[in-house]
Amino acid sequence: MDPRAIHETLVAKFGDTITGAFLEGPSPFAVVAKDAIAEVAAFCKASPDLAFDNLMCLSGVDYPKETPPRMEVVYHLYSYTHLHTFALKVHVPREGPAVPTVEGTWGVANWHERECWDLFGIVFTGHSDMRRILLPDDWEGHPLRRDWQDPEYYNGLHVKPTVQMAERALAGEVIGVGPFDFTPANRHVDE
Amino acid sequence: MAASETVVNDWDARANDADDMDEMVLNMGPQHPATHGVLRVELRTDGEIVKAARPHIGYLHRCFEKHCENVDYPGVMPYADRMDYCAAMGNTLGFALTVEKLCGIQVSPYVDTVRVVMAELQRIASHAVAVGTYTMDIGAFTPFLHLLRDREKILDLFEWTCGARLLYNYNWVGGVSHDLPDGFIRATRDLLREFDAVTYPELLDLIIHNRIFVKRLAHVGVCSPELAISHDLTGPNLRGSGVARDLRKDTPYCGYETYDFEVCVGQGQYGPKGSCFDRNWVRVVEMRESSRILHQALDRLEKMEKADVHEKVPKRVKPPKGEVYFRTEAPRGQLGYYLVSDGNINPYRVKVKSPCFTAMSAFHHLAKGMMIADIIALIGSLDIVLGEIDR
Amino acid sequence: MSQTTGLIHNKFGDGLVFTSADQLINWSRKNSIWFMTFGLACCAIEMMATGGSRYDLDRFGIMPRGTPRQSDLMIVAGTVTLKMATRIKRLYEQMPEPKYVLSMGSCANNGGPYWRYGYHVLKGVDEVIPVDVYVPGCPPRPEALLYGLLKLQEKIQEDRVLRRRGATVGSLAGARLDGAADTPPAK
Amino acid sequence: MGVTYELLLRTFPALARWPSWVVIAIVTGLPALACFTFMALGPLVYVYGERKISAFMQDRLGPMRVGPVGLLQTVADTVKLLFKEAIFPRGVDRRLFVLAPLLVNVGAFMPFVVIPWGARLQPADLNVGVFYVVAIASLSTVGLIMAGWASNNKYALFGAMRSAAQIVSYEIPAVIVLLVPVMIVGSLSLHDITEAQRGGLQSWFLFRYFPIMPVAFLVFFVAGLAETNRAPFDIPEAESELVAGFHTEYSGFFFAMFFMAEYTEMFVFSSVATVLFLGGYQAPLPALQQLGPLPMGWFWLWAKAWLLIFVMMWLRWTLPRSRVDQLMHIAWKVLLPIALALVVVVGGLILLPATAGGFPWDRWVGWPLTIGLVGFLLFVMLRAFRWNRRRAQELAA
Repeated sequence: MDPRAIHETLVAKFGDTITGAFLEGPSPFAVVAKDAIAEVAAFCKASPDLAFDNLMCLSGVDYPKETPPRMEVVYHLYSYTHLHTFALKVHVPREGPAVPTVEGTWGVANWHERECWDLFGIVFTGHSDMRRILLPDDWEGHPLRRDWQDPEYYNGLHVKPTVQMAERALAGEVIGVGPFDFTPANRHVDE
Repeated sequence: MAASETVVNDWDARANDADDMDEMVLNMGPQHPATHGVLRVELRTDGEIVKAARPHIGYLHRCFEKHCENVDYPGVMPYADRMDYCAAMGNTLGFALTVEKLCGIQVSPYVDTVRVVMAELQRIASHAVAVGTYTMDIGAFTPFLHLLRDREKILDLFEWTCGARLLYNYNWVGGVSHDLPDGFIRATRDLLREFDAVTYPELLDLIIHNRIFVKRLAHVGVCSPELAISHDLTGPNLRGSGVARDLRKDTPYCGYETYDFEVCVGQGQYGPKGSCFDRNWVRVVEMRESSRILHQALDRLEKMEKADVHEKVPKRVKPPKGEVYFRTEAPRGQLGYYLVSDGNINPYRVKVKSPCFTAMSAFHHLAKGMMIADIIALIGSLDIVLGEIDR
Repeated sequence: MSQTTGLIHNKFGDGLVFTSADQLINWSRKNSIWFMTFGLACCAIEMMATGGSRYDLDRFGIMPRGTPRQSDLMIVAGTVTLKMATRIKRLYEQMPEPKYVLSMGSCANNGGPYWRYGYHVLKGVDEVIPVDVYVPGCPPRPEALLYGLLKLQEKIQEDRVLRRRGATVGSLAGARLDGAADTPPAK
Repeated sequence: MGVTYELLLRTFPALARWPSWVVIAIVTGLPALACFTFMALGPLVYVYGERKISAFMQDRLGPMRVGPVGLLQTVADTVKLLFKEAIFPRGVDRRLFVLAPLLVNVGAFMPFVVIPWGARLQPADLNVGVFYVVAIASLSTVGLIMAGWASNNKYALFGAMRSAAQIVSYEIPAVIVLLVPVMIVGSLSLHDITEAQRGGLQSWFLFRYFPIMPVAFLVFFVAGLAETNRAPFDIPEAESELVAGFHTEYSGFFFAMFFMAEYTEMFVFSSVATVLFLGGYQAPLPALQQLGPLPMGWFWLWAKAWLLIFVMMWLRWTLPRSRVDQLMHIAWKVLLPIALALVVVVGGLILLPATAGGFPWDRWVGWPLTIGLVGFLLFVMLRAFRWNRRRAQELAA
């Protein structure tokens, strides 16, 4: 089925919750209201002529400069029976973003959503195991948001790369402050 | 409307279970000879039987997507190489095709064939590493070194062409970095003749049909096709479960539709379909298919006259505003790139869907009820590379 | 290298007996380096290739060992991330003396290609553990790693185990051998 | 005991006047010292052999730089391990932690008492020889468990539990199959068993009762492999699963002692197998038994033991590792029934006068079988060599 027909079936089924669509371009997509994504996902998988039984990729995108500034969660779907693809988008506010989970429909969403929470801060309500997946558990902030600033230290280790780091090291300043206060001792001369 | 059933998290449910007090949490730490890189698996075991498993990743998270936002398009290639460092050609090919699709560049047939030759050689080398480390996990050390020795010959070809052994920065947007040196075709033919005559049969006898190897793998880690599709296992992991889906056949790119090769699917010779044995067996047979493709590609290259490989490479890669999601069949599965461009020289957002990341998401389902030795067999059969999982 | 001092450690003068005793100990330590399989990223694949049949490490008596307890060299092969830094620190402490560290690849040396935008990448493993030999390259060729190991063997050969620690700096540091290298030239 | 006493008396007649306890101390001390040096220096040869053989199989060179052909490699390893720091982790039960390697080594060293190196060259000819060897060999299991438990490490505990289960369950088929040669000879003493196999290759027990005894030898060999944690059954120190099994927490010289114990146990097992099935110090041809005045029995025992050790190394580097439950399955459901059947069959055959010493056609089985086996091995090596040369020429062309 081509993207236009898929869009029609979705609009016929859900009416106004499908707020927008962009069907030209290499990857056509439809925008879905935030709260209806779980039902739309379940329908996409269950209906025989759509049969999107595979969530190819779930990605978060941050658009701070759009008006109003928003973040997006993009679901790329694929069907192993009809071999056609389609994409769903959900617009989320940049402060306190929350999207219902689609983990029940596609098992892989569990990890994709955890990564989206880890790097963008988008909470997925109803998720079975909402933890950080890539970054350490005591990490503050979500790095892939556009307003991210590298912290100076992460428990004693340098994070922010400053050009002057090399000069400071040559000048003999102690590099690893904090619990890892460990200047590489010169092995042969230690008296 | 089909209500999506709520997924219960078996680790926490079991953690506060009163009667399971005799279980022990065993920590297979990030530094473990068997795990392919820095994967930490927490196992809740009752004696030898694993009741629940919880993988921890992120020990090799190198912020690929952050680099993509700050570096221009040709600059992303070296970082893409370093994602799946066992199959660097596959990654850069995927990204190059994605950007070409967005910019609307169509590469000459000569460059397409060169890319196919390089991709298939890389597939044989990557599967050699995968099967090799897998036999080392199960205990046989010599086959691993034999496969490494044969892989060195392929690395020589890569080094002869583009100067690097492991990470090549070979596929550029719109072309390739170096043309094939003359004599490359003859050297590849020698390699393939030796591969078909010696390496492949020896691989089958010494490893695949080895009694102990079969007994260790045939009934272990059986993954049903539904679970595979729902958890987005792709490539050899999916074909091992019997689903005959290969991107080179379904949505062909780089002229793959003109080569005849067949998609190898798990037969379930020694046990249920979709076991660790089948996934590994599919990888080995796929090496054979890759050499068939290479034979046809080399015949084609000999008849084709050499075109300039930098012909379609734009001076400054500035794709129009828009987004695209494009998938290629990397040795470990479907490698997808979601590229959002806002018209200037560095990409606005690149999201990589790595096949090993989604393969690991099914780990805790398959790991329930296994013995510890089988956990190692399962990790090996999923053939994960941590650089690609953590990006 | 030897932070903890034993009973007979660095206690003797430079006599004939102790110098030759040191030679024997250093010769044995040099020729049987057991490194801990600690592959992190792409450099791990090159380390495996170096241990393979073509660039055989076993020729030098260098053998991989699984646990930190039985290994005396830690090859940090690959990118060290912040989440991994604590583990590396703990593993380093578990290794028995005398222990050496070879930082393989530019990621381990100073963060490598991930220095500028890698928020999760440690800018060089020497922030966490003392490093003996740095092998540049991304990934370094097996020959480069072998050369690094030979340099490490040279360094081990010059270690002073029984003899008191003098002021001479190893030839590696390019210092003049007459021992005047440590005192900065008087202005 | 007798031999050393006579030798000493002949060279040093004043010995007779010394107090008896001094004489006993010397006479027992010398063989013990000889066996201990053999045990201490043995691993130097085995480790070098294993690394070279595995290198040969893996198409690489193996230790080359340390000494002429890498011969000093294991010397360097041992000296380094001597000067390595031996770490005692905090939560470790110190006494057990130190005692474990000693116990394992004792279990590996004690069987040397009964190994016959020659007709009269045997530290002590116990008439319960075979029984003694089996009893002492299981002592090292206690050492392994102690090591696993004392090092307060989950992996070590797993390794210890697995090794205990494995060794115990493989001892039973090994002990039962031991009865077969003992029944034929009628005595437990290793000396008598070897004497019964006098008279060249065809009289070795491997070729007696032809189709039955090779099976007994195979069962004993497989059970021995498991007992020394080697080859396809090296589960306790499975690198990939348990990091390093029960000696995860050991470093420095304690680890070297485990290494030494493992290789000594391998030698002990293969020498016992040689005595029971391959005719101990009996030469293949009676003429080769003596080299002029010098008895060559010890050389033959050592050569056959080394042949078995080579086969163990060969298996280790080619076969993958089997899982714990498959290992138990082989022990209880495969080896044990075969061992019991063998004992019953051979027990019956011995009673019949016609087949007391073996089947009548046994005499013509020995040499043809060995020649056929050696011929086949040479043929395979020749074919591989010729094939390699052809491949090299092909690539060169």
